[in-house]
Amino acid sequence: MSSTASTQAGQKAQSLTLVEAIQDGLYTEMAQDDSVVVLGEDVGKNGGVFRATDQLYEEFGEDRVIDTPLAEAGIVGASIGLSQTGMKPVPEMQFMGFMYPAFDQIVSHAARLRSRSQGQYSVPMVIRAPYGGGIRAPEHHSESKEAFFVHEPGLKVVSPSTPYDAKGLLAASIHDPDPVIFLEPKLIYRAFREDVPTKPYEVSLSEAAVRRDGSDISVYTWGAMTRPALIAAENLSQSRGIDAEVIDLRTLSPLDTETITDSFKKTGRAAIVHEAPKTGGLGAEIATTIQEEALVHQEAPIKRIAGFDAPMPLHSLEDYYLPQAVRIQDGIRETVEF
Amino acid sequence: MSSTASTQAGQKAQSLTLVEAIQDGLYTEMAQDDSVVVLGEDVGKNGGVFRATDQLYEEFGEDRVIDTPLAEAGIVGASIGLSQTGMKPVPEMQFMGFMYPAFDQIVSHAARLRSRSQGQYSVPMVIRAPYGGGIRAPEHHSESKEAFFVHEPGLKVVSPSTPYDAKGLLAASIHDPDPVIFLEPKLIYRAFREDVPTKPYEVSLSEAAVRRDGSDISVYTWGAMTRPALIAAENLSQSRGIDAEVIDLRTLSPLDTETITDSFKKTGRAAIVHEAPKTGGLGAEIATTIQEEALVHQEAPIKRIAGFDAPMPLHSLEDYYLPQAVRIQDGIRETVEF
Amino acid sequence: MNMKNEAGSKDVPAAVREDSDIVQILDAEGDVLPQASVPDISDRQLLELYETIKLARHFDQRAISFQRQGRLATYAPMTGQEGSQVATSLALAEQDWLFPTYREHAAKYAHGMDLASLFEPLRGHREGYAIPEDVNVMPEYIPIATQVPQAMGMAWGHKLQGKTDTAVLCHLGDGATSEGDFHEGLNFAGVFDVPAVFVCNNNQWAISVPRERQTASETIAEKAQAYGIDGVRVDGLDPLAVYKVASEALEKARNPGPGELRPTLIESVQYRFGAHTTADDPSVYRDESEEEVWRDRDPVDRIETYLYNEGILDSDLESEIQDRIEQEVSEAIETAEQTETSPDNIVEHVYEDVPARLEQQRDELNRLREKYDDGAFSEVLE
Amino acid sequence: MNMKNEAGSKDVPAAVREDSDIVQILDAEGDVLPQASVPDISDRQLLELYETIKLARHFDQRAISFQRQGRLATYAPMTGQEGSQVATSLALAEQDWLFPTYREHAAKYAHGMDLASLFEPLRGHREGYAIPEDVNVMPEYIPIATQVPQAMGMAWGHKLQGKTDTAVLCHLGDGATSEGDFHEGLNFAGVFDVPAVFVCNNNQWAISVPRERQTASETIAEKAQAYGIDGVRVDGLDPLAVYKVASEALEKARNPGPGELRPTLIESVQYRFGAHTTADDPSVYRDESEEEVWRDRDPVDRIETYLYNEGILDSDLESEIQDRIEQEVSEAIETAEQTETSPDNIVEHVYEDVPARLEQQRDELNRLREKYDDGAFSEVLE
Ligand SMILES: Cc1ncc(C[n+]2csc(CCOP(=O)(O)OP(=O)(O)O)c2C)c(N)n1
Ligand SMILES: Cc1ncc(C[n+]2csc(CCOP(=O)(O)OP(=O)(O)O)c2C)c(N)n1
Ligand SMILES: [Mg+2]
Ligand SMILES: [Mg+2]
Repeated sequence: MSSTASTQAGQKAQSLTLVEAIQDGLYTEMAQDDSVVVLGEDVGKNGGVFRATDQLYEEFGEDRVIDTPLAEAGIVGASIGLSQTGMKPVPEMQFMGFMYPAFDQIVSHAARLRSRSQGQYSVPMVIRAPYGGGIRAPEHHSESKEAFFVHEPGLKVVSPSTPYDAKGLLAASIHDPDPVIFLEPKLIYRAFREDVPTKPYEVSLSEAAVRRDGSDISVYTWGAMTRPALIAAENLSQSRGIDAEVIDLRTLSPLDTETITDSFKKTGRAAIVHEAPKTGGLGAEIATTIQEEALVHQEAPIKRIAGFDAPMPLHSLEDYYLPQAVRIQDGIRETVEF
Repeated sequence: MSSTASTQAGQKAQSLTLVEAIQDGLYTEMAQDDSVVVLGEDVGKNGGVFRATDQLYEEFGEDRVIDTPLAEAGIVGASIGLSQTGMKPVPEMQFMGFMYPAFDQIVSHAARLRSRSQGQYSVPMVIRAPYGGGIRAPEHHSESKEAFFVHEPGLKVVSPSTPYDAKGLLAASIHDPDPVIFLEPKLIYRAFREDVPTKPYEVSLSEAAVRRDGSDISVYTWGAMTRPALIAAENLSQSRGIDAEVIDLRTLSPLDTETITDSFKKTGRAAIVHEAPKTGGLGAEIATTIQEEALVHQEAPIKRIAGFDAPMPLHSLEDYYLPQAVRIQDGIRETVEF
Repeated sequence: MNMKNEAGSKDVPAAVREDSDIVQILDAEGDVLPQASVPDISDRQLLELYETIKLARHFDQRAISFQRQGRLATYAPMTGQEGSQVATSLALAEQDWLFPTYREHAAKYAHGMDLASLFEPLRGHREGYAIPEDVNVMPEYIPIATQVPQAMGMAWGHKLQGKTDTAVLCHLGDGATSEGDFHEGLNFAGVFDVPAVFVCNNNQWAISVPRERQTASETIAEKAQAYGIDGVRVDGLDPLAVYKVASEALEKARNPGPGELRPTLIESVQYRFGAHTTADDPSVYRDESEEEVWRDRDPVDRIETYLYNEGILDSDLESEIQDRIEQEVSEAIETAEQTETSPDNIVEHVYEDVPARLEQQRDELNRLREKYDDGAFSEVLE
Repeated sequence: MNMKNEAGSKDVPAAVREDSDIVQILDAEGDVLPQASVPDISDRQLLELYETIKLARHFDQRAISFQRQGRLATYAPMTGQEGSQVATSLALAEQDWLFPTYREHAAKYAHGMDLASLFEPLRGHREGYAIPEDVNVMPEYIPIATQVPQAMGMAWGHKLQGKTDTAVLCHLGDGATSEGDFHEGLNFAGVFDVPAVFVCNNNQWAISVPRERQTASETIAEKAQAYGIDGVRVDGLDPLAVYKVASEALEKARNPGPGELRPTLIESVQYRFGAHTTADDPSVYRDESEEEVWRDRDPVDRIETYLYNEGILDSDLESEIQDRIEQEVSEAIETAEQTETSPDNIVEHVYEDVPARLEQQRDELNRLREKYDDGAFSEVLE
């Protein structure tokens, strides 16, 4: 684990992994704003099961980095209460698969207190959760059900795909006046490093990122799938001269439909890559939005390259379940050659 | 409330409302099969807050029609356990908005025990819940989040739109070896009557129903929205000569994609009507499926006529939130005239 | 076993008996019980308690009748429970926070909400949940027990910020004790020792489900032990006893003595005299005669008798009060009936800023409202 | 307060002290405590208990080392807890059902599952969860406490069908007691008086969270009172005491005496000697010296000493047993390492019949597997 920002004050940037950037982001926000508190299972002394909250307990003490009992509805419910007292809670759900016990508190309360109270009360809170597959984890540890939260008005949903974005999106989420579900692609927690400014900065919650310019097809994705999508695009560019534009949505709700449709208007073709089961996944929303806004430009069916409509298998089969570069490449080719 | 099937043994059919047909369906199944048990909050002595379980307690006794403590995860969890002993539990969730506390038991367990155990254990269970808006109910009583359950592999999701279908789909759901989320459109619980056979029968869980033949546009809907969709179609046929085909999906998961795409191939245009918030709703899945399977036939953007991306307002505004015939008509016209 | 009595059999209710484990000050008639210590309340406060309880009773009757006339949507009555509601709220300091359910109309009013705002949601307008800045009340909770961890969290937030002069009082029903959220919230409250008081309004019924079907524990108060917090039972039809217990619990929440714990679970033993809501028919599932033993202990009569006994109230004052509350309730419903909401409201306050897509949805709605007319929207709903 | 001790301070653990509220038979050395009543177990059964506990210890060591070699995925060790696991399972009748968590490897084995199947999921294959017809074990539960209402439901189903010769034993951790599902399940168990025994393996830690941060109640056993069911504490490192307590609870579940309740919550006071899982490093959050007081009460040593004392075991038999269990574990891992799963398996058993859309997804995968090759699927995952 890298040292915290405090010990690196002299530097302008550090080379961090995604999970280190999260930790650095939490550190930065907590150092700036006393009202930010982190709470959850094993986030304190243990620094989080993925070390995302490493050193925070030592740095900010047990009143701001709080080990809670094992109860997700309790954690989120308590966080809603905390947020009514001027605090900005950043609860961690240990894995996305363990958010479901808190589902009611999230969708019936965190998402709705603002509208229920006609703006009188609000819930500035960031619920962090590692999500997605590919790390040989046991059952229930590989969930990717962002679509559940996207379908609940009142929530924002964010998922970074790079260390730089992780810190910047986390800052923007913490500053946001509304509840944000912050989904961390744990497959790439430590996959690569990137320069991350030590100073505070925000990455906007309203803009998707064009990760690769291209003219033949638009590939929409987010989180851990951004990498295989970029690899597939690169491979196809070299092997077939197919020039794919790769768009990392970053914020999944509200969607940046402008960037989505602008790209499509240019390419006329699209593929969407996500880990979640295909049926009812976010890919459907993106494809439908595109045909609503830009049907006249459409030259081929929009391809969804997604998880199976099946629970995530145990790890011996997860490589087949998750979209890999090979599946993405094949899907892009099929769409371009349609 | 109509009398139960037992007292009507001489007749071939009874004229029932949708909620009476549910009651009759439960009665019929319980009379045939001792293993069927009904449980939930207020389902026993009180006969259910909508009278859907009326008379069942008197008829089958407190061991088969069971008032439980107020705890939805407990009800669903206990039902999963009951289903392991050869019983067929039919738990009621009092309103869809109160299913969320049981969300974890539903998605992590009911949906997955079969695959987790490689087919060794299964969860034959039907979770009934009234859903949807339009009855001037308080907050949290008008949920229509079928999309959550459609996105969870292992669950089936069913929603009837007529008394006849209600009884037949309920029978098929109870006979089904997998867990079924049975969503009852409470807006039309008592809206109209229909002849319902007294004898047992099934309506298949794999076939959508074409409620109105048409050639200009396919309108896909389900549950309570089927009626305004049919009214809109009728109005447009008379006023504009627009001939809409109206398809009631009935089973929302797995989708009958064949009927969906066959109709679209004929009409080349589509509108989807649902109460749920537009973004991430089932409309997106249907539209995307259509463009995947039948893009070459598509002549206009597929129109979603749906709830707002906002929590359901209180009743003074719910008529504006829900798709009404006027909105449906307008949307159909726009799509046909595209 | 108290259970049997509370369960709603025709036996004498637990609250009646000279039970050592239940706090009582007034007997069924309103006379002070021997050895009871009356809390130190000024005459002015006693009259406020009385007037507010009377108002609550009247409010309830008017609301039920308005509902029958179709002027209000489903309403959850509180007759029999007003004494406890008002007494708990009057025990609050102004800065304390209140977490009500759908039934605590009087508790909200007694902690500062105006009466008209109570009617607004029942008329389909959310305005009543837009609680003014200076009133420390949360919008009512309909999903059962979900308020418990939230109330815990708010109390915790105050404590973490050193504002221990602020306590949180959280209402819940007997049915709510079966929910996981009750458990998680109270367990957190014990672990983090927060300044919160949880008042379980045990009215013996959760819609049609009697208390003994809700849990096999003898009392609800004893559940506190599982969380390492204090539990206390009080006669919920005795406003003085409730006031005393709530005041002490709130005081302890703010300033615990040595070795004392901040949180308390109060079981306020009551009875739901009426239907669960105006949509409910209790004759289907319970014997109406069961009500009688509880009616004999009507909180309104008891506090009234007490005040007459003490010479604080006489018949002139009583009718002056009665006139005042009738007028207040009438005015409130008139005000509430004037509330109007624009359909634009649907998209507002979902987020701080209206997202682009939601704006489009509003524009589309307004386009249709202009093209057709508003009447068209309610035409074919059913 | 026992809390302090259990919380993992260096004090004498609660289980050690001559505590009237905790059931113990053997002292720390394995000698029978004065006044303890040893349960009636045949020599054959005692040896089975011993051999299975020894096997569990050995299994644990091998699994940890296989995991280090990359031959198994994340593994949850049970050293220190095997005594309780094996004793509870041997107390079960064959027809009784077992609900295990991710840590109850030995409990599953002792109730009939074969060893190889325990390794299979750790090698990424679900086959080990396809439990044979004649073994009454549920697949392990990873989402904490979710098994509690399900175990209650199964016990209830048996009771409703008059099969009260069948009890259900449900394991859970100390951390699990904080979850709403624990509460809802136990509350149902009390209300419907079902033949279920809930064994809380209080190993003092939930990953890095110590027992006293989990709940402010003094003991876990006393939480039973909130549900109107029986609660009992037992020294979980004393296999004889656990066997006795579990047998009695199971017997009472099946045949309650007059006035007795069927359900029991057993708090089996233990200590997690090792890491939470192979992915965890306890030195980050706890003092290793805390372990020592517990190590002195190692269940393997205690039962061994007892058997030597009783003349049931000698060193020849001991090494014969040791050889046998080493061979059994080796064979199991070999068998497990041969398991292979086809990618087709992804779509199977989602529903009884494979839906059309899922069939298409399988066909598409197989088309790709043919077109490219299987290697391509793991190329660029990271
Ligand atoms: C989570 C949830 N489940 C079910 C309901 C439906 N419901 C509304 S009130 C009620 C009974 C509540 O009983 P209790 O907690 O005793 O409160 P009371 O109504 O008696 O004041 C039920 C089941 C709900 N509102 N929320
Ligand atoms: C609902 C849920 N939340 C969080 C987790 C992550 N998790 C796995 S084990 C564990 C600690 C469990 O502690 P305890 O119940 O004491 O059992 P032990 O591991 O000590 O046997 C946690 C938090 C989970 N599996 N399920
Ligand atoms: Mg009640
Ligand atoms: Mg533990």
